[in-house]
Amino acid sequence: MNFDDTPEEAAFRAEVRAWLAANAQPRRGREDKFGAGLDKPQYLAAAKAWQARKAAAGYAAIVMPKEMGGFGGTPAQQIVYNQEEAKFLTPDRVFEVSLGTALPTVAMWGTPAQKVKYLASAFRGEHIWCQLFSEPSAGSDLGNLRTRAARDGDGWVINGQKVWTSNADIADYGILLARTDWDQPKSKGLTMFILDMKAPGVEVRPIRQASDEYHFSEVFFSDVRIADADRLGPENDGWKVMMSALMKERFSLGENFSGDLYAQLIGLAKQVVWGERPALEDPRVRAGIAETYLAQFGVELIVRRGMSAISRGQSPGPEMSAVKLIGARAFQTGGALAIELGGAEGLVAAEALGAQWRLPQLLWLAAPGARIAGGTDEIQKNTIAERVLGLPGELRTDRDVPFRALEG
Amino acid sequence: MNFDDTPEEAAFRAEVRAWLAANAQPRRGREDKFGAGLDKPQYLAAAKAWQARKAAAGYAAIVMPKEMGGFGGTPAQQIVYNQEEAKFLTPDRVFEVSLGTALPTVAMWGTPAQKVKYLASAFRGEHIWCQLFSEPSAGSDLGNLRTRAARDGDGWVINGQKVWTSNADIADYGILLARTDWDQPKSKGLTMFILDMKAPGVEVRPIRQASDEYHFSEVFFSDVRIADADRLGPENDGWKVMMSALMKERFSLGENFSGDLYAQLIGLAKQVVWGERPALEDPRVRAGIAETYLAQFGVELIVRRGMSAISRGQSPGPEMSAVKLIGARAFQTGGALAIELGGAEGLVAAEALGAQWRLPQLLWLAAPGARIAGGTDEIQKNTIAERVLGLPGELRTDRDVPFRALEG
Amino acid sequence: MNFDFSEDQRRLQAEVRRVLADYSTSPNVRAVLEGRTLYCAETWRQLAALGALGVALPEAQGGVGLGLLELCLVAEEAGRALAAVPLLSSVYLAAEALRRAGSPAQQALWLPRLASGEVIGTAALAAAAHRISTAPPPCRVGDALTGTLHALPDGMAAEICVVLAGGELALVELNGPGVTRQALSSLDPSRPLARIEFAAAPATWLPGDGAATARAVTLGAATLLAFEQIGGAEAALYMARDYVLQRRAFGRVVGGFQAVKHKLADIYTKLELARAHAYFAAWALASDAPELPRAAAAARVAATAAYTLAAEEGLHLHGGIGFTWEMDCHLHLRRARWLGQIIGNEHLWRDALATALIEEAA
Amino acid sequence: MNFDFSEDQRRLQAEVRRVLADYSTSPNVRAVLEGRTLYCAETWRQLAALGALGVALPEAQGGVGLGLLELCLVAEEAGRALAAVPLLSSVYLAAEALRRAGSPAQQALWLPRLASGEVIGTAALAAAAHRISTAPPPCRVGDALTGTLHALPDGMAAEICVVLAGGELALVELNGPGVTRQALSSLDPSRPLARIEFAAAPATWLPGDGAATARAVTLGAATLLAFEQIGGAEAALYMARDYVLQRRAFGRVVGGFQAVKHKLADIYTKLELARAHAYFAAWALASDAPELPRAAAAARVAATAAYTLAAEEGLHLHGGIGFTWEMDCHLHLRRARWLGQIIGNEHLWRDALATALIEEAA
Repeated sequence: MNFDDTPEEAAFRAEVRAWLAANAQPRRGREDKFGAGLDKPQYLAAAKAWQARKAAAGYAAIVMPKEMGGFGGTPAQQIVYNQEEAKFLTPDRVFEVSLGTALPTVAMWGTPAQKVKYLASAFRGEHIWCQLFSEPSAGSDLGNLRTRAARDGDGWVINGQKVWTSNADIADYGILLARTDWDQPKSKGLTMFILDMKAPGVEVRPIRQASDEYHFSEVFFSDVRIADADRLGPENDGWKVMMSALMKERFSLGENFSGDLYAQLIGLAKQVVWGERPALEDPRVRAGIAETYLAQFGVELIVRRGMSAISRGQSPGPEMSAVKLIGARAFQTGGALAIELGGAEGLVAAEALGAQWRLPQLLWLAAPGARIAGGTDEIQKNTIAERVLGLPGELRTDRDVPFRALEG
Repeated sequence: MNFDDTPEEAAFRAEVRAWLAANAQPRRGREDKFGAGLDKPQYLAAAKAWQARKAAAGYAAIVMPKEMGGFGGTPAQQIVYNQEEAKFLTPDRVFEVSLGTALPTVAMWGTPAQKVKYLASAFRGEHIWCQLFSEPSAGSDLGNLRTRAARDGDGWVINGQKVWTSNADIADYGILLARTDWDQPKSKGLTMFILDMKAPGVEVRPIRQASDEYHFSEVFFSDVRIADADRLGPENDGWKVMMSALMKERFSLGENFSGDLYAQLIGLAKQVVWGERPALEDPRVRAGIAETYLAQFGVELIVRRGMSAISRGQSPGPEMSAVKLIGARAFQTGGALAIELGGAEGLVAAEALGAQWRLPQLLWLAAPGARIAGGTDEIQKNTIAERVLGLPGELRTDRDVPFRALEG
Repeated sequence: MNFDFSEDQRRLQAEVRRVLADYSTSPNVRAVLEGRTLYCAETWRQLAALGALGVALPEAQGGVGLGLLELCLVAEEAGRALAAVPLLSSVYLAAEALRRAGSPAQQALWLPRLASGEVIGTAALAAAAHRISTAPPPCRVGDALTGTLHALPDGMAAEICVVLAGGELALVELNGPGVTRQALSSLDPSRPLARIEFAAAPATWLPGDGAATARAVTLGAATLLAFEQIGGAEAALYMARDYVLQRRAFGRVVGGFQAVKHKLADIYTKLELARAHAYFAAWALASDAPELPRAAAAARVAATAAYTLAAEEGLHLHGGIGFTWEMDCHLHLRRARWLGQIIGNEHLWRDALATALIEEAA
Repeated sequence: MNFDFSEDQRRLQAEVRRVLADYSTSPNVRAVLEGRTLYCAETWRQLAALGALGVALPEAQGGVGLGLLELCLVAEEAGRALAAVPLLSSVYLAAEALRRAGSPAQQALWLPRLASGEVIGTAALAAAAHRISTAPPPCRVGDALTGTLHALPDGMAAEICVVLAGGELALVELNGPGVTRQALSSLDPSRPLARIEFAAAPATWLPGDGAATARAVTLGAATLLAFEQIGGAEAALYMARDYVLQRRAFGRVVGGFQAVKHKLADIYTKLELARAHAYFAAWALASDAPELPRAAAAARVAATAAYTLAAEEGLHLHGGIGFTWEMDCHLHLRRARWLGQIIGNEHLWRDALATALIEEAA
């Protein structure tokens, strides 16, 4: 049991570290961000420039084969790179979907022509990708989706709507799951496509979240044409293509759900007075800090166990569902504790209260979303119960019925 | 909004109080018990003598009509009587099932001959009754019971097994639910009987509980004969008879789940030292005491709301399920807090630690049983969800199938 | 025994509910949420017209001459309707302080105008037990008041403020000299806050033991807020219940999944517990019972827990749509947090409950 | 990075598991539970024969010369098997104290016999933070020891006891003069306790800073107990899982009900969290890392929470049968409580975790 690099990992880490030091700014604090002060187009341009530089060094797609424009490296090298990059200021969220799920899916299912056309340029940051799966009537139950792809000559015509699409507003392409056969059962008649987001008939509307942020969009399709050459994977086999995309997504969860909210709470509780003493001396506050640490550092440790499995050539499985359950809940309870610390004053928004209150307040407001997005708490628990503990699946009456018969 | 008696209630209360003062010992403390120092047969004799005296005064069956040997009173009078009796030392548990569920069921469903034969003598305490419903394979799912009652000439022959029967070891009679038609669906082919517990072929085996107490028994039937005159209610309508018995039971829950554990915790936390101060000064201990109060006094308040409804001539409904959920959980968490108070010393059993630790330790040990007996937490939540909130029932595949086809 | 509200009281409640359903609509609440107005004036006028603002004030002072039990039911309905009005500040705190301890002149001057809703009041009746800012609290200098109030509810909308300063209660006109106000954005923007600085602000002083009055009014406010909280919790519960009964997934109504059913049953259970304690506190408040300190604290803690759970899990049960700005789920989330902290958070009140229990046991 | 045990360590663990499955059977555990014996001697002998008792002791002192990581896995298996043996007392506490700080003579005299299981030790290494009894704790008088230990684990079975007295560590022979022992019934009778009175009991004293040694040994014991707890929690989880997969109600396997599935998923989640922290503590313990105070406290708190939940809800998932004496569910319930309090309850350790975090942040 150790946290040490193998000699190969250590060599790779040194190489990456040297490259990052020469090409990026070190992160100095929690509030230090890439592209601070830039407006959105400037930020995007800076992000793309960064991605191009990263690709030139070979780090844009470490586990991809060299012939696809990747580095031909190992998952362990990807982890080492991510650990080192986290110490520097690099763009958030912009390429997460591209590199994390969309492009690996293209790499896995795409035709040679698709790979040539899409991969290398996207690794270089020339194009941003998004992922068009969820719909208003298809959240937890993705198999219920109703976006229609109808054959039309040599191509397809898309009509329908997606929702909760990250980066739809900045994306050049998306992988789109649509229903192509209404006479098959719900998860069978689906097909995956590559969509040009600039195609006529695609309309993107940002969603205002309960937290007053805008991280997602609705995307509407009116007679959008897609050539059959942009079908991704076999016709009516889209469910399998989607599952492989979601598998890629799972492991990246950990990074989103660890954190240092407990350390922020320590800082706040030092400044706040309860009775006549610092709140940090109150056993209830201390217990809350300890529980936040247990959750957040626990998530990090569970992820490290997963990384160790990757290093051994295994792949982490459905037990990663625990990460999201623990981490999202910690945002909610830890964020609430931060707000409670100040009594009535704690209700004042951070803009008037002080910058150190911003992140805890934001975590509290965003937590309900974190408990829903990417699989609700209930979906995670079902996954653990069924796929880890071997308990029976839910009773289903809709599994083998033609989708057409389920409608209405 | 008030807690005052109506003039009629006040008059009845005065009457009851005077009678109790003349006939029973006032309760002086938590550990003060009826029949302290008596062995089991002596205790039983004393309990029966008390019940005879109570019946002679008319208080044994207050809401029963006079012609059945009751008092012809109102539910509100029953509540007043119970409140007053609680201030005196009277037997625990012995007549709870008799008066609370078995005899009211006989009164509701019995033939004139059954009422004459069984009611008045039981009110006088000459006979004790029990309730034979649950089976090893029929707990939450009572409709799954397999005890067989087969027609045999003018009577019935019973074979099978019951479990979790309170008072089976001291009971003279029981109401017994058995399957009489295996070709009907599970809850349809059942019939209720009156069983003479002394009949040949009835065997009672006490159950040793996880808490090392013996409050229940298993009861086995080998070719036990019951005359058709002792059938209670129509053949194959036993489910309805049972439901009316369980409805009677519901309201008595409150009394079992309120309590003063919070006050006991205050007493203990005064004596225990945390660091160099009384544990009672620790905010975590205080929070635990407050939560225990919220649960236990909350149960009492919910019951008082139910009693007010009774006074208005309404009857409390499925919302009483909340009482058991709250109260049983409070035993578990409040009992655990008591044990935690003392650190390692808190692990010493009360016999060596001191009498004031006995009840909290017992509550903690008994709590898992309280969360199961009389409807598990999950059954209570289903009841609330379906019958109060109007949510759909569980998917069932066994409801309309002949029971015979479900077996195996 | 009748541990419940009377039929007359229930009729009054139904009337308030009907009016709030018409006026305290989501668009009207959102006008405050989005900062376009300091409170929902139309809702306020309608409540005043119903007599709801002065329901517990004597008729001689412009009130309706009913009592605190009726005010509890007004509060429950305000909570249910997410009413964006200064009930806490003006009615539960300022008017109650003046009703209990104002001089005849103070009462005659202000109570009728508070009852009619023409004047909005607010109050700061306790030294903050939990403090972030260090500027010193208000204290008496001669007849004037000097010091700072952080996070005063409705501080921008109010004309008068009752302030506990060194064991005495001051009444200050907020539009008068020596008062500086700064609007503060709030985590529930539909219930705005302000920072107030008094620099030798002229004050009139309420007669009698100000600390005792402040304590009594605070216990009353805890009880009344508990009713707002159970109203809000019930609204969030049934909003979620209705949603899961129409939303389908995996070929079934979502409300049929046991995890969903049990979550709603948990919310219901916490709500019934809070309701029982709130009713007991209402009884203790209306009958001036010695149990009030424990009853009010218990109601406050149980109601805070119930509304927090109902708001968090009610949103969650809506899934993605619940996390959009357009749905009212986050209004409950924000309001539950605001109501749960504005006169002291649940830790404070839970400890107050323990103190009351220990004192009763002694 | 390999944040996991090695294959060799896993093989050792499997061997211990196999042996415990054979010897630490329910009837053998129940022999202790029912008071017929002070510990399960056959299990103890088998563990000794495997080298499990001396796995972390040097070969020169009769040990196996492996380390604390291996001892963590022994602990996990002991917890899984509900082993009714004095591992905590004799191995995690007494032997560890002597290994770390015993004089050469003390080590030579006792460690080989502790490693072989021939002698059982116990220890009291901290002044009780939570105290019921008032009799004064042991203190040094000349070279002897006087004072009382309440609730000492395995106090009747042990021959020697290491005691922290005024910053020094005493080693006392419990069969010697000046020692009175009284068996105490325990809420987990399979892990018995005793009250010990020292009246000028002869002691030998361990060299060095006794308080520092006691702290280090206690952090190690917290880590090792965390492994016992996760072993127990995993056993309780899978026992419940297996039961609900065979029990039927309402025409279905009970394990198919979503409330049951989610409860088991909750237990699993808490267990995985505890396991992650326990592994981290094992790493910190074995590598003498500065993170040990936080890592051990975190493991202890997370493991106590996991085992408590698994034991309580594991019993509950069995329904009525789980509440019978014959089923082993209550053995887990009792053991979870015992393990969770014996070296300080979760409140103590949660606060210790906060202290460590605050110190690291400073």
